[in-house]
Amino acid sequence: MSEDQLYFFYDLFQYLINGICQGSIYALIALGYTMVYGIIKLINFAHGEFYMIGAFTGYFCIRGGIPLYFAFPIAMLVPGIIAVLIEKIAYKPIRHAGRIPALITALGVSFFFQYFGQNVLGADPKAFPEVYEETIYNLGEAVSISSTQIIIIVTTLVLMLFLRWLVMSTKVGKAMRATSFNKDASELMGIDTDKIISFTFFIGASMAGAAGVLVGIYYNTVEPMMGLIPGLKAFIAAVLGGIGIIPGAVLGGLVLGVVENLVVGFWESTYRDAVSFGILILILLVKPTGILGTKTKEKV
Amino acid sequence: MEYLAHLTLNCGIFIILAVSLNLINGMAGQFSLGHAGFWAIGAYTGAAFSVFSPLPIPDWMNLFIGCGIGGISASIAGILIGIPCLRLRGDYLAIATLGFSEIIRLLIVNMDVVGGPRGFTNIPKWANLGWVYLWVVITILFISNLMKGTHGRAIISIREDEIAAESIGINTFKYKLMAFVIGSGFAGVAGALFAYSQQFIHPNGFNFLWSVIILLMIILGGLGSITGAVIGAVILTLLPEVLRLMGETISQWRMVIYSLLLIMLMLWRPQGLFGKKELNLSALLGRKKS
Amino acid sequence: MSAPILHANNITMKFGGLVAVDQLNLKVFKNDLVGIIGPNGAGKTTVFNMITGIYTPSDGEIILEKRNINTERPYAISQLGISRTFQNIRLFKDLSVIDNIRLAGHQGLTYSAMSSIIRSKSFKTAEKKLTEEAIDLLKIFKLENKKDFLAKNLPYGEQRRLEIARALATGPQLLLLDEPAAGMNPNETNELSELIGWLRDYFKIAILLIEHDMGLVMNVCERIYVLDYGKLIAHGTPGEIQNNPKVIEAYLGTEVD
Amino acid sequence: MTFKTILSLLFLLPHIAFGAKADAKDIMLGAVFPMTGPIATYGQESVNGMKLALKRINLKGIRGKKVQLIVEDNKGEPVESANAVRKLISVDDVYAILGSVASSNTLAGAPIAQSAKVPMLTPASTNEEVTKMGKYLSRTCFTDAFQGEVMAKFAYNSLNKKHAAIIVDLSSDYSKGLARIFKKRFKAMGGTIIPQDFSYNQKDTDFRTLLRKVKRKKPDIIFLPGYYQEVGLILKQARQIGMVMPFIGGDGWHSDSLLKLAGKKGIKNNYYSSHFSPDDTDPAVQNFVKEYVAAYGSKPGAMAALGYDGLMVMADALKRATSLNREALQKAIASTQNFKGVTGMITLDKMRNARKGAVVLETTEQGNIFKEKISP
Repeated sequence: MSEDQLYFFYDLFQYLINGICQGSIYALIALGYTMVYGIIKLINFAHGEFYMIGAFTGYFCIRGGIPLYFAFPIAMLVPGIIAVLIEKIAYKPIRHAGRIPALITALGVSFFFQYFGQNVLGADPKAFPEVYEETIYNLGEAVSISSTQIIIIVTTLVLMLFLRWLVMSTKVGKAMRATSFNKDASELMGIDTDKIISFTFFIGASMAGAAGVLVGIYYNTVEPMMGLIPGLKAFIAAVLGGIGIIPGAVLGGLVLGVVENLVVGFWESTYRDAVSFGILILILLVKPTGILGTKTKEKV
Repeated sequence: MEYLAHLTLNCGIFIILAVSLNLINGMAGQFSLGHAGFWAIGAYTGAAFSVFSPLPIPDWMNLFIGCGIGGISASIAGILIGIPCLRLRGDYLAIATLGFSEIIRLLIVNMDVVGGPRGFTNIPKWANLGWVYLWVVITILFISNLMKGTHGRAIISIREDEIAAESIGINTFKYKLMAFVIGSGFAGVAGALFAYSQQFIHPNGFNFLWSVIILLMIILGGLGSITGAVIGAVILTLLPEVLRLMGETISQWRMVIYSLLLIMLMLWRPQGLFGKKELNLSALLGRKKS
Repeated sequence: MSAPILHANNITMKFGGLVAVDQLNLKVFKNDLVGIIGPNGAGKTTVFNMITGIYTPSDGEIILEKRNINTERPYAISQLGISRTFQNIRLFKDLSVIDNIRLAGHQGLTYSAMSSIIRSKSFKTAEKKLTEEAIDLLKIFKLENKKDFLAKNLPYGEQRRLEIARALATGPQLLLLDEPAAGMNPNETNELSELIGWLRDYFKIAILLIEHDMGLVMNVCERIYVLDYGKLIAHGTPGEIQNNPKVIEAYLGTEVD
Repeated sequence: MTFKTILSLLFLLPHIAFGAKADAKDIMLGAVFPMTGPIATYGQESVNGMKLALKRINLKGIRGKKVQLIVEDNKGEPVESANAVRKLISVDDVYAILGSVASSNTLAGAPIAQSAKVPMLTPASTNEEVTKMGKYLSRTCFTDAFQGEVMAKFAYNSLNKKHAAIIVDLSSDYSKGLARIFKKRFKAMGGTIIPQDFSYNQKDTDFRTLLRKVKRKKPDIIFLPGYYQEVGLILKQARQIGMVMPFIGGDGWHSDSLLKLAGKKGIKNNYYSSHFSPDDTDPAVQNFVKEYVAAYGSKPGAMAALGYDGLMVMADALKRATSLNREALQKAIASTQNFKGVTGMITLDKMRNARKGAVVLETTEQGNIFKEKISP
């Protein structure tokens, strides 16, 4: 193998690591998207903002001297609670008005947090405080992985497995699945679907909050508009993997992250977003149910 | 009063945008979140014509040719985007159109001929209040007359019940595409008029936020109502300027006020101020009598 | 006997692992009045959905006057002369009664979108004719007094009638009625069964209907197909069906009890 | 009901618009700056500088009158800028307008000021196009071309680096302009540039893959003409993956946040060109710094100094104008010669661009260190 060929593989490997890491972030946000969509068929546009709220909660906690292992759960809790409140105030009253008003409300909530954040916190990016000394591990000659990258990938895997366990093996998970399958029937079976929906929002927003803190540490910056693009990307990831399917969200996130980094690595940064949106449109046209989705037909 | 004249002109441009989006969202029931993309295409092609190859004829003739070019280019884009996307439903369509309009914007940013990220400068001032409102009248007449014929009814039937529409022989895809192409075409005309009145356009002036603001206009007025779209456009064009006149603090909170307004409107009247009804003077007078 | 206008030749519909309709053979002749019966979930509506193009059969072929229409879109099939109503009424709820009918008259119109925009003469004459025809049709269904009502404001029975009127306004040669008597009281059902026979003769069309009301089916239909679990278990005149042991076992038997 | 409300609102509008008319005895000037939105810090700092200048000007007044400055927020958006310029001209009837920061904002307002023949002076927009919009457009800062040249000279002569890579922010014309000139000058002097294009977009956060690509080409210096939001992250991530060569850039780097974003490792050994350094020993500069600190509690940045100089040049032109009207004022602005500002000697050339020197600063953990001054 010539040196160029060898380096091609080094590069490829490094881009894959970077991509998996970025994809993990998308995946964490996509999990919430997918769960909320699964249960009330709402594309919660405001989901990216829970990620932003999580990042800022982490930022203020750590600046206030709270150690990371406390700040992290707090940063999951706060967006979770806010999400539940938002669901009660804005989404629940119009749950029966159809999908479009719900989607518009979600847009409104998203804008509210973005601009409220800009006015209160300022639009300029804040530097996330350094929480630990980063270590770089060299894998062979020209490939490296940082401690933060490892933490991100591991956290994502752990949270995904936790969610899968929660949904598949617990009582509340069973109720979630039942509600998602048929809300009215679940109510007749004695499931408090309002509670289940709130719980789903809580879990989804907590995942986004976790992603927010990880991103704060990884990229070192937080700002009020930070949720917009990752929110859209996570949505693409959720659709890509099959919306409503938990492993699908993770798969979609990873695929998207890797593809984006390959585009940047072997092509041009400029085309990255265009490629992402292109993937979205392609998947919607070719297989709208996503990679892991199964076909359903509208009942006539 | 130049400032008020210009605000009135801006109202006209947004009326065209709102009425044309209303055809897609309100009448055909196809939830598009990409109107700013077609607006941008009209603005940039119209501007390119005016800067690179204006004809040696009076300005107002050039204006009409420019608006035609903007409108037709946007329609063509509407066909190209509509054919794949209109097979999607509801929220999926919304996201796909959003994606396309962002791709359009990214393409413009990367085109140095039209100024790229700097913006497109030196556009002649061809548009004035009169020409803009002539186009407003053309747009409203075009769309409201269309809605009174069988093509318009077919478009509405898609919103009402797509499966039933198909069952009585309506090629729903064709009429969706018709609504989408006409709507995007008028957005393109609005783009060209915008370029000829602002004399400077910038890709960021056509981002996702603007698609949402135009959507907000028609939702405020009531999806499916042309008069509602007109009133929604006027209110939301004037509101930021009124807020500006009210002082710095309120102006600063403009977007927050907007978003709260949107949420409250959905909670209070998800069908908008006028619902699907058209407002007319006699009905107003009649209501006063009773 | 002449060739059938509609021939469903061994059609099968599978959803995932579930076989909703299994190798069904069905023929409808000119001026025919045919019923499909069967217990819930027997696949009756699925047959309608295949014939009208909402589903594409997994296997077999649907032939309309010597032409395979398996993959045609629903609107095209409607234009070829098959029109239908729905089990759970699908009117254009926010449109007026007359607009519901005028929409269905859409196929007869030839003016372009441009002529409606400039309000040309051809537009005006065509619209006038369309409105007159719509009112004539509404008179048949005793709905002309309510022509400006919104469809959603009609009582249930009238909504059913309006949907049939709308289906007829497309000028079909074959009309599919999906449980037309559902939710009607005995009086209304009686009126309906008379109306169905009369419509067949007046418009010179064939009618294929799904119905749970045995009285209506036995009364009106000349031939009956019986489905159970997607399979055809019997076919014949009302008299033959009533005495068919398989049918009694699968369907009538349980009802007679 | 609703109709009535709308009607009354429409009638109310002109009332509000005409109601707040200022004292006619004062000289009215307008300012269009981003006070909110993503680049609000630039606008706020500029206005702080201008307010300081205003205080100084009004100690004596001009032509026996006081100067009033009406600040309009453009939110950093082109369309809002155009609206603000329009409002200042037709509602407030200002003599001249100062603004704005981002070149796209200034360019949006420029045709309106030009066609109304209202002098528009930008203290901070460096894009070449701005002053080409017409003879009522001028600027008191240097242009992108000059910055690109300064950094090419600095890299080649002062740092003695010969093999450069360029990373461009493709969503910014400013960045593309600087890159173009740098490439030309650096090559002309004898340096080599890695031919491949490296680029990113604003709001990007992950540069690891991009930087990896750059690293593989082994440049000994990297020209990074971006804004501090992304530059900070790039510096940090570059050091993390073991890139040790210096990064250099333009005035877009200027911000207190740069150090925080880049971190201690990231900030070291980088340089950028700017309009102003508070460490400049010039007594005029030190005096300005002292006043600024007294008023706002922090050291002034480049934007503050530029805003200050912009208004001071305007005041100087108001004094020199043959009579108090817009045409005479514009003539006076265009003929500004050797005006001693805190950002250097300001002389407007034929194209109404300021010719003045730039400072090069080194970024360190303790703050920026003044390296050298490069004159045109």
